[in-house]
Amino acid sequence: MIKVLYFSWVRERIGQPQETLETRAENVTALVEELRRKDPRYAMAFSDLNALRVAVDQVLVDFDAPINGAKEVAFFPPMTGG
Amino acid sequence: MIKVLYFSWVRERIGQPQETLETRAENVTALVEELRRKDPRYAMAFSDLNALRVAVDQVLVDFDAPINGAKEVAFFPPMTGG
Amino acid sequence: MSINIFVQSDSFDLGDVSNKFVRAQHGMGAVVTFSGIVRDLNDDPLKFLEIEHYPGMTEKAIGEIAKNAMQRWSLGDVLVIHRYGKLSAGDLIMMVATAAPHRRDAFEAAEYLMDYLKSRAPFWKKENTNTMQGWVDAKDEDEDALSRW
Amino acid sequence: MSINIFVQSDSFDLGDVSNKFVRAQHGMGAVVTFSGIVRDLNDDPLKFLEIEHYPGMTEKAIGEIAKNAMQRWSLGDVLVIHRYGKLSAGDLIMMVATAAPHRRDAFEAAEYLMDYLKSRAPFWKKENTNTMQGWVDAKDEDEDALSRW
Repeated sequence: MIKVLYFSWVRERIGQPQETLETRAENVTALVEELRRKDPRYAMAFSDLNALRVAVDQVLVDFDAPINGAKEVAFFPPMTGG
Repeated sequence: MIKVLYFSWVRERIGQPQETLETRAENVTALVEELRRKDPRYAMAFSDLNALRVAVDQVLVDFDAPINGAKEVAFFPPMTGG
Repeated sequence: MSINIFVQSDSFDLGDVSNKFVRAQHGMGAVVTFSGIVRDLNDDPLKFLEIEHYPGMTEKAIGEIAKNAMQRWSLGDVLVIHRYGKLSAGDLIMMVATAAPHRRDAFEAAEYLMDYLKSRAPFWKKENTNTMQGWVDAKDEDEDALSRW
Repeated sequence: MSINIFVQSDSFDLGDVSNKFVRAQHGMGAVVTFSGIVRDLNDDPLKFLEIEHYPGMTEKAIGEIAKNAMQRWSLGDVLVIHRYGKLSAGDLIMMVATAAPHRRDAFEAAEYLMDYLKSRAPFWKKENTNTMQGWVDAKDEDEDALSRW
């Protein structure tokens, strides 16, 4: 079981801030593929990965990062702090 | 008549913060020559011009700057503000 | 040499924080503060700005950035306050403060913190006016600013 | 877009000044402050620091520096406070504050002001301890810092 979080317009497009999933995906890209197949809302949210960033266990990573054993994966657009 | 001001260790070496002089010097270097001849204290204060800065009418200038018509000339070491 | 990070919805008093920060330093000759203020929009006045963040990761990410600054420059304390929630034009969004024996370190560390907070701390801003609401896009120049370090 | 310069022997309240400065800005997204603090000496504790200045020229020189900063960057207000007279370790010597629509301008203008104040504003510092008194020498690195601009 893995917790998946969505922020900013990713959250709005998917329609929920987080969910818990059963997944056999070994890396972020595979998880994204699973999510895209779930529902058109997911397909739309993940249509352009260049517009997205991902964190595994609260650390910013690339989309080919492994997620085996990870507790949470978060998807969001580029950050705008400060 | 011109007002001559001294700051920091220049003031201490010369022994006064300012004085008013009658001078025919046309530039700072000529004024320094006149001052050097006044007294050993002046000769000591002006022994190394590289260690000194000069302002004519409150604007930082080079030692070859003219002083004709100037109201005040000030001598001091490099500034240490901030 | 301590790092203090506050991620909060409450407002804060820049003056009060600055004075306390300065008083806590020893042997430091320079303190730099940066404050970020909500700017109004030119044509379509801002009703409010909403700042979303990623609780847990935010503190962790800012902590990493501050630790890196501490390693890179000779510093006293480092402070970061960043708000989330609803803010109005003119409100303070965030501040950083850095102390150092010498001014160059305090300035560079503050700029470094700001550059990294801009595009590596998980905050997102949504502008709300009477006619629209929209997420603020990240700027290329903010991403480019990191290449300086 | 106003320039405010205070050359004074009285102390000032960094927090109070910072808050008023921020409140006076409109359309600015960034405020940077720099504060200079009297550092203690390592081996021979400082009894007091005495700051001498050149009344008249000081205000003029700082005014020129601030005007140049205004021309060079897109700024809101610029503030400079610089004290003279006797100060103790830990006292605030001076501060600058800059406001700008964007952070880079506020940072660069504040650094520029500090670099020029260091070696172009007519102040001189004399350290007094129990065993010695001596004028602080200007540093080559402060003169070199100007080449950046």
